[in-house]
Amino acid sequence: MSERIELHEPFSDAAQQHEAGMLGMYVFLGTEMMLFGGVFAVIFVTRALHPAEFVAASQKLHVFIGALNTGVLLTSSFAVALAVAFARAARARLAAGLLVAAAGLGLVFLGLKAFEYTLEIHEGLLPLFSRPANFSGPVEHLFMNLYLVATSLHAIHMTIGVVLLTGLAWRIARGGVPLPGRVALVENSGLYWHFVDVIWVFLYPALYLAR
Amino acid sequence: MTMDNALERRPNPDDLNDRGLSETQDERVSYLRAGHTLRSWLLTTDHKRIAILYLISVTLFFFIGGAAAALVRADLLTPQADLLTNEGYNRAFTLHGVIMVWFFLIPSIPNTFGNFLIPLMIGARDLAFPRLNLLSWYIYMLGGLFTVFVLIAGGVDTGWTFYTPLSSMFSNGHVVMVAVAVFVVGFSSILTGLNFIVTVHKLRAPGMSWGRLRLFVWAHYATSLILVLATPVLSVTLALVAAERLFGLGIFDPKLGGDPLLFQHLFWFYSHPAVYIMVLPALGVVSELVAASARKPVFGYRFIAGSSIAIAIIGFLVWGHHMFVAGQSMYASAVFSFLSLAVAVPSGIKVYNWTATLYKGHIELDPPFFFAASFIGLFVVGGLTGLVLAMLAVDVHLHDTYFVVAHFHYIMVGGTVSAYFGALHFWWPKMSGRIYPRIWGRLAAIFIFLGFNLTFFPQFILGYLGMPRRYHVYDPSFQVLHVLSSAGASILGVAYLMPFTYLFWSMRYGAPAGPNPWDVRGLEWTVPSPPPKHNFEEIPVVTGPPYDYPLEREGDQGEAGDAAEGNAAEGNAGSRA
Amino acid sequence: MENLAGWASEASAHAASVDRLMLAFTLMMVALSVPVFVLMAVFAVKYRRGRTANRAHPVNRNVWLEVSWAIVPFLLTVVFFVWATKLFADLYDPPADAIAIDVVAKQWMWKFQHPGGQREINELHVPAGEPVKLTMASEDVIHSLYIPALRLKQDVVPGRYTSMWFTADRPGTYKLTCAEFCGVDHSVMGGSFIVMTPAAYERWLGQSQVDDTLAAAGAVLFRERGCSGCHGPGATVHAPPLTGLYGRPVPLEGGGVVTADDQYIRDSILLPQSQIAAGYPHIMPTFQNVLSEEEVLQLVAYIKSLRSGSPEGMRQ
Amino acid sequence: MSLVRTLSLVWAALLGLLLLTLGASFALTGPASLAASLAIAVAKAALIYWFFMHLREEGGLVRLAALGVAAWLVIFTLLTSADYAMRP
Ligand code: HEA
Ligand code: HEA
Ligand code: HEC
Ligand code: CUA
Ligand SMILES: [Cu+2]
Repeated sequence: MSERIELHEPFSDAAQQHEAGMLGMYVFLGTEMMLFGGVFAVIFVTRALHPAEFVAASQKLHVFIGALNTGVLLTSSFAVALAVAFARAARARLAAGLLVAAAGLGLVFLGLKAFEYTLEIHEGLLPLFSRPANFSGPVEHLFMNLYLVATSLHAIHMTIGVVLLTGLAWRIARGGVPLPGRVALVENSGLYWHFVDVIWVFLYPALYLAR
Repeated sequence: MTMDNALERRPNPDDLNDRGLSETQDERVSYLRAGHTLRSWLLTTDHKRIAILYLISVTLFFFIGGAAAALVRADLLTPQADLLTNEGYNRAFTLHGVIMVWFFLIPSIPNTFGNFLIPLMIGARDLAFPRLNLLSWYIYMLGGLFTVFVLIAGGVDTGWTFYTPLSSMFSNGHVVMVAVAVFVVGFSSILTGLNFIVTVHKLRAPGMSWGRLRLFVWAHYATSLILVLATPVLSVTLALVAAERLFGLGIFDPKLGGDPLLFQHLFWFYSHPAVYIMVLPALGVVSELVAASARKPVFGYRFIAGSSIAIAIIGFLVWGHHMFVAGQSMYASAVFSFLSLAVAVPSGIKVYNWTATLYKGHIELDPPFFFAASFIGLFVVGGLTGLVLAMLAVDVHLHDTYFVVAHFHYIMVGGTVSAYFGALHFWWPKMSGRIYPRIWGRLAAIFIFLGFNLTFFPQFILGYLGMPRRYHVYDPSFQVLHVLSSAGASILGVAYLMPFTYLFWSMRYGAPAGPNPWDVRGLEWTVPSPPPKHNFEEIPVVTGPPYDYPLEREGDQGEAGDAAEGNAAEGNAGSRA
Repeated sequence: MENLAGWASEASAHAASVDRLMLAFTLMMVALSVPVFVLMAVFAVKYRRGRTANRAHPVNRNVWLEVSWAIVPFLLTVVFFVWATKLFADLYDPPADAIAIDVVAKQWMWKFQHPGGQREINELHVPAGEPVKLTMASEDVIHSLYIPALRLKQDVVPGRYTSMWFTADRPGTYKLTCAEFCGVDHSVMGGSFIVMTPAAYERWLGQSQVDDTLAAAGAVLFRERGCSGCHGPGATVHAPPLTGLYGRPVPLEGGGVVTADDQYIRDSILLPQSQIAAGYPHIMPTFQNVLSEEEVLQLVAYIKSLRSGSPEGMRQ
Repeated sequence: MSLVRTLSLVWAALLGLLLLTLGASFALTGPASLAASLAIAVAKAALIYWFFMHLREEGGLVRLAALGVAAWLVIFTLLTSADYAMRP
């Protein structure tokens, strides 16, 4: 299959190009990881400084909505993994369909998240949006600030991912992305999506499951 | 001898009036002439052209930052506040720091010389992701122009370190805007680092094993690791500061149970490794300059290469040495102090190995050698005084005094900026295809060295006497030393302008350089100067180690040896058995 | 140049030790660096290109040599590391009988309160030969109290107490400045550090206008701000008694024990929900925006004075 | 297609781990809870990286890149929390 891969400057063979692309993508995801790493460090330090209040604040989050959302994301990741497998096998329609499904699940995630935010607004727990806000103490306020920052940063990444996947699915369906010639595009978009999923896999216990 | 060769390559060697004025054959097909429109420059994906774009813009920012330094030094001539207001002074040194660090020093060597040379040195046609490379320049310019805009809009007054809660709650400068500018330029760093890593891993010419990489490439590889791993943390930290300022996030605010020191941890987790982003490429340059000046294989290639990686790794473990008196735990301080000593070991290896490289070399006192020598001298002083600062009880006294200012200017200005100029003088013939008058290069190096020491040596004394930094109203008893320092700065300013005159001159009037004007080894010296658009007609096959200068055996000495070696070096350097 | 005495002279034994350390370190730096400079110059001359010299058998690697010039300087610096760390650790170990002076920093001034209640701004008077411990708080941003003649500085961080102690032994007037950049007037946030003979210090204390000792001022606040309503003897609320609290281990709700030091008392007043004493309800309100740092320090002084059996702060 | 089978199994395992971490959070408290939830998150991430993100097909270099970043995050958080843990 490798003969059918399109080559770009300055690469001289397909294997080299594939490895370079893969390495580049992984390094890029590494930088994203360090970006979120800063947020995680802040979360851990806050927890270390105020263990009891942190746990109390965490318990006010909607842990089951969060769990549902984790399930949704994991499932979407599964769909993307399948899509890549089919794209490699040049089954374009199936791949496109799965990408659309994944993006749809991404939208479900964002919808649930928005629903959760509205609940929190009514409970007076969401900083900036709840008026009047109703925090039991400063650390709860701090916790909810962190929660908002972390989840919205994640949501921004999700949104980018949804746009990426839908656009890609559309182009595949229209035949704009010859498969498997440009399967790297599908792989890399997939990697991004999985990565955003992994971030959530850590955010969920760090924020919702502190006991 | 080599000069003559170069002269012969002129279009018409017999016409002595043709002092290199007309184009040579090589130049006609070079990357410089591949398209003359502005568009062909601004949309280029050729790593060499992007390097030139960076060279111009980075140097521009050096002078903007330098102008701010001139303002600072002028103000410090007198102990009272007469030139600038308190606020004006604070804005001046903040912008000096911000511009010099993020818009000059960090991109300086990697994005210009790294960009230009890495593909040439490893035998590739370009970087792995040429379009990303161009994007990186645009992002850099976006951040840079934004900073210039902030400068016009009134500036910031937090220091380049943006300590909270001053930056997040109390400052009345444009903190958010500068944070955005630095955030943006961070992505340029990240993209460059990513590109270098993938390029070095995947685009080496056949036979170019890791053990045959040039030390310059090793240094840039190590730098790229830091760029990629540290920069995102700065991005998120600045984003948090901006959010704190805009929405009262509270992470760094004790009133909500946050901790101001957490900012310092996040900031220095980036910024200490960042100082190695600033110095590692310079160390790589100097390794090249020393080997080239000695025309002898470097002493301890493996140790020098490995020490770059060691510096990159250990450099991540010492950030707490900026927080010894900040209220950090005493035990953490002790650990960070010890690790700071550890990071000196690989630096020491480099310095001593360079010295050993010169032993029994064939040293030509060219401008690059002068710059390399001043780098070594000033880096050693700067580095050793860094160790002074790593000593806990001493840092309690010296922290945030002019001693620190002197320490880092010795490394960053005396060190990296010297290396930057050294690289410019060494590779200028390759980049432009022309030779500049060497005597002027030597003079510039000497003036820079002298001006530099006059500027910054007095600051060590000031610092030990207790003069705090970021002070523009100071005790009159310090005035003498400050005046000396300002006097040095004016010499330095003029000395920095010198090279640009004769380098520009050489572009028109300099003799054509020929592929290997210094008579040294390395793949980049096997291609014409300036190199053609695609670097290599055919990807070279590497069969020998780097720096394979011929060694002398018993008996052949002096001139004879040199002449023999000169002939052997002709043309096929780097790819010989 | 005589003014320099305010900056550079050694006003304590610690300052002299730091200078000795610095001198020794400088000698080591010379030993490590001068060979490099000299050899480079010598080689540049001796092995000039085109000059006849014996260049036979140049080595291009020698692992033992390289390892030794990595290890030897490192071991040398480790000696200094031990020395410097020892000196540094002493700074964290104040003698128990040190005179406790409170420091509050704010943009852009230094405020000092002596235990007897004497206050001063931008000047700090201390007796020679007696240990002094400063407990420092900031009203706004990070500042740093720097007394060059003592070779000491310590950042003053909002939200917590930092401390610094010394025994100044040379009477005289020295400089005191702010070393951490703190905004517009950072460079003028300074004053004098005045070391006096113990007798002169006593006289100086006597001259100052004093309403109350620190602890007594705290006692007044304790009543005025309603603390005594809960913590006082007749209170109906279930709140812990504060007598004898200072220095005692306090079991916390949810496990864990902390020692009731200055920081703990401060946090109990400003962030009462953070560490709840085991067995008590979560009802104590925060005094975050009610009390100034100076008032909190007075309350802390008062609570410290409530040693079991001897409620000395109460007498008025 | 056996690849589909593998991926489905991984998906099932991920959902299983999700239930486990949810359960653990109710059963455990304090440091044990933190440790358990982190360990499970690491396990989930490892599954995703290994199977979904093709680490299992890639060479050592890409694996090293992924692991390296993880190691860096650990250094970063550990050394930072060291300060907090050791403050008096
Ligand atoms: C390019 C930039 C650069 C580099 C490379 C370094 C390198 C080092 N720095 Fe420096 N530093 C800065 C830029 C840099 N620094 C800046 C900008 C600040 C101030 C930031 C601010 O607050 O604004 C600072 C501040 C700073 C501090 C904090 C001071 C304070 O604020 O209180 C400390 C403390 O430990 C320190 C230590 C060191 C050490 C140990 C090294 C080592 O890496 C040096 C290693 C090199 C050598 C030691 C010399 C060569 C070796 C030999 C000749 C062999 C013999 C030596 C031995 C093995 C013992 N630096
Ligand atoms: C990274 C690189 C870098 C570089 C290259 C420089 C270069 C210089 N720096 Fe800079 N400096 C920093 C990084 C750098 N600095 C940082 C990070 C800080 C800390 C900021 C902070 O506290 O937040 C600092 C702080 C700093 C201070 C301390 C301010 C204070 O604490 O109050 C001083 C004071 O002397 C100073 C001086 C100089 C001088 C004289 C030069 C010279 O080398 C500059 C020479 C160049 C020129 C002079 C320009 C060329 C000439 C012209 C444009 C013509 C006009 C000039 C004249 C007529 C003189 N710098
Ligand atoms: C509404 C009642 C109330 C008021 C008013 C009040 N406290 Fe408290 N305080 C409590 C309770 C209940 C506790 C125990 C629970 C806890 O640790 O928060 C407590 C705990 C403390 C502690 C920690 C004691 C320990 O054993 O750990 C200190 C110190 C303290 N208070 C000081 C003060 C000061 C000073 C004031 C006034 C400025 C004040 N309190 C006002 C109710 C109050
Ligand atoms: Cu207060 Cu600087
Ligand atoms: Cu550092």
